[in-house]
Amino acid sequence: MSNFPISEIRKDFPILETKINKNDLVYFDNAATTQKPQSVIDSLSNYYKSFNSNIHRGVHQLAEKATEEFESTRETAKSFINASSTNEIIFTRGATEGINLVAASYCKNFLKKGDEIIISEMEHHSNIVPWQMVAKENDLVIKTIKVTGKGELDMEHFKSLLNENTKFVSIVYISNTLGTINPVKELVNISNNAGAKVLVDAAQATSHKNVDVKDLNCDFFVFSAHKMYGPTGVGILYGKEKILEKMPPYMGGGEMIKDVSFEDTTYNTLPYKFEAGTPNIGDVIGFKKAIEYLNDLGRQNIYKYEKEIRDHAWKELKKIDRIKLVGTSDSKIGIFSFYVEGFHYYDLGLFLDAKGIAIRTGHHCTQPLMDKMNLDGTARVSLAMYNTYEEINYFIDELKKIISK
Amino acid sequence: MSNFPISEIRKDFPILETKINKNDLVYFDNAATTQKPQSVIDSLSNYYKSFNSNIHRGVHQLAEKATEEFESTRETAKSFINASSTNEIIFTRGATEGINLVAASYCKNFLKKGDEIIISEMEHHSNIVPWQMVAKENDLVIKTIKVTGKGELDMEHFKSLLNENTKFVSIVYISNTLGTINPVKELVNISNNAGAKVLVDAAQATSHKNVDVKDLNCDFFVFSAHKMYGPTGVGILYGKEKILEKMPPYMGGGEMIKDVSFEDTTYNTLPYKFEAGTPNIGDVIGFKKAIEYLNDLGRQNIYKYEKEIRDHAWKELKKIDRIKLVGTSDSKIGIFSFYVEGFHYYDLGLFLDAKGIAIRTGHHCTQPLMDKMNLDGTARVSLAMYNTYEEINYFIDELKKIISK
Amino acid sequence: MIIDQIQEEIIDNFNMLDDDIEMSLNYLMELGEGLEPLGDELRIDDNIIKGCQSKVWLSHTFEDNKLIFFGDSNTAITKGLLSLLISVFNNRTPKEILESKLFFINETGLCRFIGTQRSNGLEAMENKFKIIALNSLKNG
Amino acid sequence: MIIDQIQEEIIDNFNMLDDDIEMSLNYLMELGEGLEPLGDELRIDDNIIKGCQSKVWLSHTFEDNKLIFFGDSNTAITKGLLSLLISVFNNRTPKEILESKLFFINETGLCRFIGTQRSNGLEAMENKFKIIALNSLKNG
Ligand SMILES: Cc1ncc(COP(=O)(O)O)c(C=O)c1O
Ligand SMILES: Cc1ncc(COP(=O)(O)O)c(C=O)c1O
Repeated sequence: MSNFPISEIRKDFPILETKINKNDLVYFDNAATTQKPQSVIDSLSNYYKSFNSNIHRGVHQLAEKATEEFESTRETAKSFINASSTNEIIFTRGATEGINLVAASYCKNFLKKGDEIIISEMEHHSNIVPWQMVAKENDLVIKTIKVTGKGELDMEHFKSLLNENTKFVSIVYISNTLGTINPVKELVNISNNAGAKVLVDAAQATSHKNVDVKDLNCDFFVFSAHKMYGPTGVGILYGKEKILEKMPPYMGGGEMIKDVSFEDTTYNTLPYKFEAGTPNIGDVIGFKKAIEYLNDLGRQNIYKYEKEIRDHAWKELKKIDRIKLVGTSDSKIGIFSFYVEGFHYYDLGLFLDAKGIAIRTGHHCTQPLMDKMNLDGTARVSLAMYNTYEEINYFIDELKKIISK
Repeated sequence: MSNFPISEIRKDFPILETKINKNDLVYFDNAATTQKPQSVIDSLSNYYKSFNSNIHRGVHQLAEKATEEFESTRETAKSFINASSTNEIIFTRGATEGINLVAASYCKNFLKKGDEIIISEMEHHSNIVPWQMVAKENDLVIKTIKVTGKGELDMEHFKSLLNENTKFVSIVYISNTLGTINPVKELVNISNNAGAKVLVDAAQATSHKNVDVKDLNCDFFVFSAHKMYGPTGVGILYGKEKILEKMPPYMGGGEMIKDVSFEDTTYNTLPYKFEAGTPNIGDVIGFKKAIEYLNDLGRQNIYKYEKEIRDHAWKELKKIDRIKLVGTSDSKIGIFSFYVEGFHYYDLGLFLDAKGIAIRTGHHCTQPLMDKMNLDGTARVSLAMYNTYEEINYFIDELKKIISK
Repeated sequence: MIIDQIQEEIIDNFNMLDDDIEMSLNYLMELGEGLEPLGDELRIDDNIIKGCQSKVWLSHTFEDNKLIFFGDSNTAITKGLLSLLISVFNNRTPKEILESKLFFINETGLCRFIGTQRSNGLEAMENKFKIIALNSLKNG
Repeated sequence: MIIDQIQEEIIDNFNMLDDDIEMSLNYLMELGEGLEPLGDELRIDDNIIKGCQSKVWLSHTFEDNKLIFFGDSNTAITKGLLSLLISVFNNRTPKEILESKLFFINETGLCRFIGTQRSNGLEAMENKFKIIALNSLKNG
């Protein structure tokens, strides 16, 4: 066992002391959203108690301080994903908005009728529907990479989809349903060679592993704060500066302009061009604390510990005959989708909840993947760094009892 | 003097105890953003400490509770603006996103080349640029209602702009630069008779006066939580259900779909159709407390008190010869834009800040209005319900001292 | 009114479970198991109750001015809930059903673990019963 | 190096103001008033420093390998800041200017009330001085 400071970490997350039906909360719904450390919660209160103000263009000291803190999250996020410049860090509401922004704005300037976009069968709806919408409007074609029985991308199939019309590839880094870590670096390389730009949906990646946009060499990269111990309502779109510069703005409003007149409006420079209106200042400031929390622990250490508990959970789940696991790639994080023959996942979720164990059930916003697997849903356990061996053992015991009902 | 419980109210806002350069903070930048009562701040902490979870589609109790609280803000907001149904309440990041959503989505289905949109010279950039963007893309024409010397809409000019091509009117309820309360009800009536839909930008209205979308009979109505004592990062778009139903979605993603497949995606019902991705759950929940705070005090009482301090400030400002007020309509709230001949507003802002008085300086995101008035900016004092006579007197004294430097 | 009496009984039964959620779930599961499964010929789209997260079918016969219901679901807990609704409405006249008010769901707190989204499912179920009653009234 | 000496002097002066922001503002205003206003013929677009919130103009002459600066601004505080920069760079050779490092701004904490947005303005000012120096070096 590693010497990961698990008991100190658990103390940092006040919600973990909650009781559900007299049982300790076992929170295994981390792929939906993670819990927040005290430092994040405190930074929100502190912002509103001591320096809440609208940012930019302010002469007074609250505005100064708020602007400074807001922009310092941008710096922190830049280093966190190893971007080249803060001009490449756009604040959004979350991964979904980031993908919509790219789909709408990039397509407008760079894609034309008949061009092809590649996604995969394992995408989250947020990485499907925005492309369907722009495809419909602009007569683009969407192709989908097949997923293998183990829940991996079929790379040969991917290569066979590429052709001179392929202009964009948008792919999930880690599947929220299968847990599979996709070979994104390879994918970017192949796509770029074929002349296509690549967006990486890293919603499930940033809390579990080191991420490095320079190393991946991707063109766009999106993620959400709430899935990495930060507040709801904030996310980041990273884009290569050269590309972002050529893209038209997505929304119009305050902040994103340089000069407005009824005759001629000029847009602001990056990153502000893409940040119309008053941003989510409080949560952006709180987000910094979440990144710092991850940095302080060290993402390598987190990855190592999570792999240990993942291996343990996997081993135990495999022992239960009636459990059918969906997504069995060796390259995966602690996300386990499964079903039990003769026991509906929804009932399972309710019975586990009665024991204090929070899991998610349903299609996990990946209906096409479910269709492909001939399922209408699964039960999903998704682990985070504050989960423990004890919690896993308790869950396995209760799971066995329930399915023998 | 009214018996408005001003000293209790001030105790509810912890930031008001801040010292700036050894002076008490006098926060007169409320049109940019308001401060937050303890109940709002506490509800954010409480959410993250005790029931943070992703909403909808969840079987466990945290998800239940979070969903319930999230949806109950929708109920509260519905009553607050007197909408007919929660289907008409769409959560956005703020007023800006609401306007962008309507501009993009409504235009797609209902406007065609040559159609005309009317805005006014006193609009905030957020109610100009989105229209310019869709106008450019769809060959629409934007016309602007003139503003009079007193800072009021020239209603005769407005009427003269209407014709059979006028399809949309988007107008600010209360000007963030002038403080003018526009005759929105009349405007809606005239516009509807001319066959045009109307969006009301109520960003500056909801904290100062009673608002009633049924009474106004407007088609759309947008506002931001952060300008009405709520958290940053949330706002509401109200739209008449019949119209919203016919509008295509703005963003694609989780939550906003009913069924997704690569062949055919069907969208969710209202209001979810317009809420793609994980929403800003924490702040939506906190927003409810802000509305409740306003409801508890009574908006009529707030209006009355604010009118008293507005009148006082106005009277005192008028006494200072060198102060030139911009926006002198009788129908106005406590927003005072002014300049001092021979004293740049920027210097003024800095000197006031040294005395703890926070005001805003610049164009206030209304450059076309500034151009019209031949100004490049003003100093702006904007009052809220927690401001006092004493603060106003202190400000007036310091202002006099500074401009006599 | 017998519909109300049955509801009171249900409330009493759940009260005895003393807010123990697990017991309530077990009890619901048992109740559901008591429902005769529907044959494939009745598990048809026409009988599906729209608006539920899981699949719920409801079929009926109408004789001597009384409605008899048959239902099924692909999830055990929902089936249990459906069986409660059936026990309330079974053997009643369309008029009785239309005039009834369901109060046991809120009073048992069953909605608690039925889900915020799910409660619409319960509404959908109740509506389906009433629509069937209405149609029977018209046609009968 | 004389540029550093002048910066040290500025730091000493502001230290005497003991962190009193109002006094600092008054002092800056006074310094700004000491700058000879530019005539209209020099308040031209070519002399504007881009990137400042307020309008700032900078002009110069180059004689005996030394640069003399003239500047103005439409706001008093910015003019004060500009006058500090001018006092640091005035009468120096292009080489001296190009090799110098500005440290007084951070050490005085002047950036505090110059504004987060504004600090880019200061950078823009510094850059303008150095570009003038560079051009003089090339042409001189
Ligand atoms: C009149 C008006 N409209 C729109 C907005 C935009 O609001 P937000 O920045 O919260 O989206 C503002 C706020 O600055 C405003 O004052
Ligand atoms: C893989 C993946 N992509 C995208 C998203 C969308 O993220 P958000 O809802 O925060 O916008 C999610 C979250 O559900 C996800 O798991």
